[in-house]
Amino acid sequence: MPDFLLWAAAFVLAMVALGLVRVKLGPGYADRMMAAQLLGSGSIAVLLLFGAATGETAVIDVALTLALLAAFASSAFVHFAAARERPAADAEDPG
Amino acid sequence: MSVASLFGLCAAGLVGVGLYGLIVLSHPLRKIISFNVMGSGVFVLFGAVARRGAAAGFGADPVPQALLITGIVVAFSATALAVALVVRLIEATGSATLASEAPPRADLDVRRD
Amino acid sequence: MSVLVDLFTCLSVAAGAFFYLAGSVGLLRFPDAYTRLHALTKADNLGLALVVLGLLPQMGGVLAGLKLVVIWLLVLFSSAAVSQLIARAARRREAGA
Amino acid sequence: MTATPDGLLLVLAVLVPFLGMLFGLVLGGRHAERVAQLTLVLGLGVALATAGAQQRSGNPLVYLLGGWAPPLGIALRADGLSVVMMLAVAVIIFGIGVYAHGDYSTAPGAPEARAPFTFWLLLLAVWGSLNLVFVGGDLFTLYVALELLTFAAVPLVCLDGRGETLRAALRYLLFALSGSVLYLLGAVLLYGAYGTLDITLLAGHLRPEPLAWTAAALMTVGLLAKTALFPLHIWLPPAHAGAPAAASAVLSALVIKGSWFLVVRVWFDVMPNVVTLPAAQLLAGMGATAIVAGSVVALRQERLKLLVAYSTIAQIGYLFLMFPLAFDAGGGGLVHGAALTGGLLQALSHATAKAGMFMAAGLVYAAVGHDRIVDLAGVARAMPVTVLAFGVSGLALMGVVPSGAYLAKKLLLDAAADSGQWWWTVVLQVGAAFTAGYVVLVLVHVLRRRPEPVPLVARVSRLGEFAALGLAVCSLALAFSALGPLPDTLITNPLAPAELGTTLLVCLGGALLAMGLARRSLFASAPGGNAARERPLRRAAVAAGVAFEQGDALVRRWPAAGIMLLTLAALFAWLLAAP
Amino acid sequence: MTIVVNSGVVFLLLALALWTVVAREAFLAIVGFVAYGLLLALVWVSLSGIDVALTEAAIGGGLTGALLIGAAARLRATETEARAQACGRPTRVLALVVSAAVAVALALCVLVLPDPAPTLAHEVAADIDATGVGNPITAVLLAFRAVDTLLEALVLVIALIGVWSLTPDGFWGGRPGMRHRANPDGIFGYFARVLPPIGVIVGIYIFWTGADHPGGKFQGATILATMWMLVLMAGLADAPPIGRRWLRIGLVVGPLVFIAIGLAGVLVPGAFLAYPAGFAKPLIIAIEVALMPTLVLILGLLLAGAPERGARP
Repeated sequence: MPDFLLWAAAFVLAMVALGLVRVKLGPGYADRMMAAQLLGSGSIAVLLLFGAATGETAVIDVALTLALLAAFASSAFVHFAAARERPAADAEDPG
Repeated sequence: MSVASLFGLCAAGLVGVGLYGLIVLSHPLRKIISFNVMGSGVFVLFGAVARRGAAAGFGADPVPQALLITGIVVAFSATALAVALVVRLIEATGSATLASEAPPRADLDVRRD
Repeated sequence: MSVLVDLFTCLSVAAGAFFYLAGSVGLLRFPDAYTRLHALTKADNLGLALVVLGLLPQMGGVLAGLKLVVIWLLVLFSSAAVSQLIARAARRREAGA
Repeated sequence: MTATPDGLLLVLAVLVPFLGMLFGLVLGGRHAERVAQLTLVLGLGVALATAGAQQRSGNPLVYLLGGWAPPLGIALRADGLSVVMMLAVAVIIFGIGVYAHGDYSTAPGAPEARAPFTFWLLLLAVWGSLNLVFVGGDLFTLYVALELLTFAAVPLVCLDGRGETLRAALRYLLFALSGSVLYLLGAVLLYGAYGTLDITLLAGHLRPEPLAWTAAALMTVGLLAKTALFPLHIWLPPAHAGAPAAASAVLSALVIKGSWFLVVRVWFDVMPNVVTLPAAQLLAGMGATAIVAGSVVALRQERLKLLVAYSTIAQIGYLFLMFPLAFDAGGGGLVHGAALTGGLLQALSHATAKAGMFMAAGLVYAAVGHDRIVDLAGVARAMPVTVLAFGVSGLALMGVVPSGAYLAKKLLLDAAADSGQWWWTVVLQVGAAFTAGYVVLVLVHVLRRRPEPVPLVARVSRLGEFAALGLAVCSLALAFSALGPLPDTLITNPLAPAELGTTLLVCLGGALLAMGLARRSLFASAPGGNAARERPLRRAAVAAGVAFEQGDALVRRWPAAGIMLLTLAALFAWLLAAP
Repeated sequence: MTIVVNSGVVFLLLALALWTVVAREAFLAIVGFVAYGLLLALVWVSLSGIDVALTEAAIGGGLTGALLIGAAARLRATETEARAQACGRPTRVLALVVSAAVAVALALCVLVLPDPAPTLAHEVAADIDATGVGNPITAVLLAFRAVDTLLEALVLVIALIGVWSLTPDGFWGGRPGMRHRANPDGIFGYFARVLPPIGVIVGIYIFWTGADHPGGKFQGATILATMWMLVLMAGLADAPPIGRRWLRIGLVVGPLVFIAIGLAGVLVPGAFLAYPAGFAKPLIIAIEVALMPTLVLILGLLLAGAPERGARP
């Protein structure tokens, strides 16, 4: 059983790596911001599988933290990346 | 190869990559990222050292792990200060270059005549 | 009993892994940003859902299972919101360009 | 390992400045300065008490934090080296506090202002971190202390918010961070090899082997990058010259001494039997290069503050000359002895004199509105106390007869003679001559008469002048340490013809160097007037000076500095492993 | 078997590290860096450092990533200039040689680390009962090496003073960062209203569980700080002016309580930062509770940056 879960973890990791190629290729920012998305859900799955395989239950807390912080980071990415696309009015207060 | 050695070697590579970036990249923000890569390499090395010290029922030596947490916080503080400086530098001068002074001029006396 | 549970876990996790594959392939092969976004978020959320579902019976207690579900909901919620934002940013960019 | 009775003083020495900073932060406004002043007095008291306690017991003071003994816990330890440094820092910070009252006070009822508020808090933070560097007994705690010091020092560089100082601050921060990561890397390797980070325990375990060599090399270059030893001084000149005077004094006199002190700690107390004579020679060789290059470039400067900043580079070089001299040829290791005492005394003299010098330069800048050296004629008449402070600081740095630096030089010369390393004698004397050179250069200009009085743009702060003079006199007064802890055979007769002759020779050499290298000919009455009459000798000297300047600009480019940092690490590792 | 996953992680980690260095744009480098931070969390799990993994997940992935991206969004114009100043090929080759030399030397060091490895695990195991906490990391951080944690809090305070010292002169006493004006009814506003309540619960949970299980004040505080920043970014609230009294008190309460409890230890068991027998755990928790507001405020404000506008909203 643990072996199977580890194989699954390795597989998902490989898929994440594969998806990162798209980030490299681009072309637009949207594609690149998807990286944060992919990494968020992918690395959480890997963590959970890895934790279940090694019997380390506290890994769930790490995954929980990761889920929250990845949500924060990716929204910050989109926020700032979108803000600089527009002529500054949205995010910056001139006064 | 044990997990600790594997990640120890990985850490050596990370330190090398970070050092290279720190030397050759010219934008200060990129230097800051490289500094973080290099710092995390050092941390992973410490983590590998901790893993090797697993004993007494602990999966790893707890002392280095505790130090790592402090180290990560210190590195974050450094990053925050550096980023604030870069932002302010660019607001103040419109440029992010670190190469500051003009090249040295030849001697005034000799050149004047 | 435990064999059945393990079998369920294996199947579910394998299905989850397959959806990650689908998501990544879609991300690589689809022609434009919107379809790629669509492929990625849908497939990955389903993948994570199946992985979580598969791991649920392997968890020792109720709290751990609850946390798993919360993780999935968090990812679901944030990816829904963030993919919306990404799509808007992409469209605004197109409109601007 | 057990605690000693007065060990709690060490905790207080670290806590008092930090508590002052916290209270200053919460009370805000002009209370920040009040709290800082109170803390200056309290901290000076703690430093005096610590020094007294250490003198009485004669042994290092030790305190076990939380009652946990190393290797699990952390010990604070203060030997003679630590208490002397603590005391000096307390005195200098006190002086700087007095000086800064003029620049950074907030009027009653005025709202909280950025520069004064942050200056006082950061001054206290620098102080607390330095005390921690001096008494820390654990390599990781010392790493945190170093980072505290850097984070407190960097904002001081750009306190006035001008673009060029922001750039200098960023350079400083990034280079210092690279240095501290290398230091941490070395500490990690030591933990991996020996399972402890406590200094005394490590000293017992350490063996000459690859891990220890690598760790030593990494820690050394990391600390050197923070100390700005030539050629790793990429950040120092713009940072020290651009900062406000009070901050420059803190940075130049104190902050670099923190990482210098750690080099001394690591070499003398952690790995005395791992370091080798060739490695020590390399360290001192870098020091010698620093003396020559720093001094020549200092002589070529047009601005007073840059001159003082480059002279700091030369003085830093001086501080590293003691390493090969402290080498015990018989035992094959570094020993605490006359050479170390000399080096320490050098550090104290430099710290006090340099603080005084930067303050004087700052006063000139504030009063005259510029610090172009050639245009300073008549300043001596306008602000005699300031010029006196500058002159006395200069004398103290040169090491003329009644000064701490003189004793230090004497100790090092004796050690050089004892160990048969005559070449360091030459370096020591040449260094003194160069120092004389730039002091003469400045004095010639400020003492020059001027038909009309100098227009002053601001009132000269009396308090500031006396603070600068006080610190300069302190540097001279370090000569009295000859009465105390130093061997009494050191100086039989300070007024013997040989001694006076050497001093005279050094001054003369300095004057010649200044004449040869200065950007503007010293005796030109009007700038640029007599260029056609340049002698060939002067032309050659100028060419050499320009070459040094260009070399300096080359090594201060970022990629070059980074590559040199790592190359030096490799060189140190090789020299440690070679014999 | 774990070696397969671990090798994959190592490969990806090195690839991402390289990416952050060679990427053409800062934005791409930061995407790579965030990915790198997430992977590091996996590394720490593999190295049996769950506490470190939590910290890395919070800091490496989230906080540092947000900090960098916020800066990169404002610095885009300067990138072309920086690219024009790129080093020449000889410099790059030299840099490559020396960095590779350091990496090789380190790798050799890793291979010659002594076996069996020296460790302090036995000492921790022997003394952990005296501290009353079950998590050995917490025992090290708040009992055996408590002074490091105190210094860590001071590092944060000083870094914040440093960031504040970069305020343009007219804005001292003003509010940090830009005013964010996202549409409160938009997706982002909705997101920023739903996520924080969950985040606060998770943050407090991670903090609370830290005494006996992996977790702790720092990780919890990071989560709370990011939730605060999310609310600010969505424009639902504004950052406080830096002169506010409550803010200043919040910034120092943690270190002051820490020092006060430490000094009380001088009187009763007889050493700074020592705890009387039987009171260790409550005192440790008191310190952690007091540190929470300080850490949340400082982490959030470090992310927000120096004040850039007046105190008026």
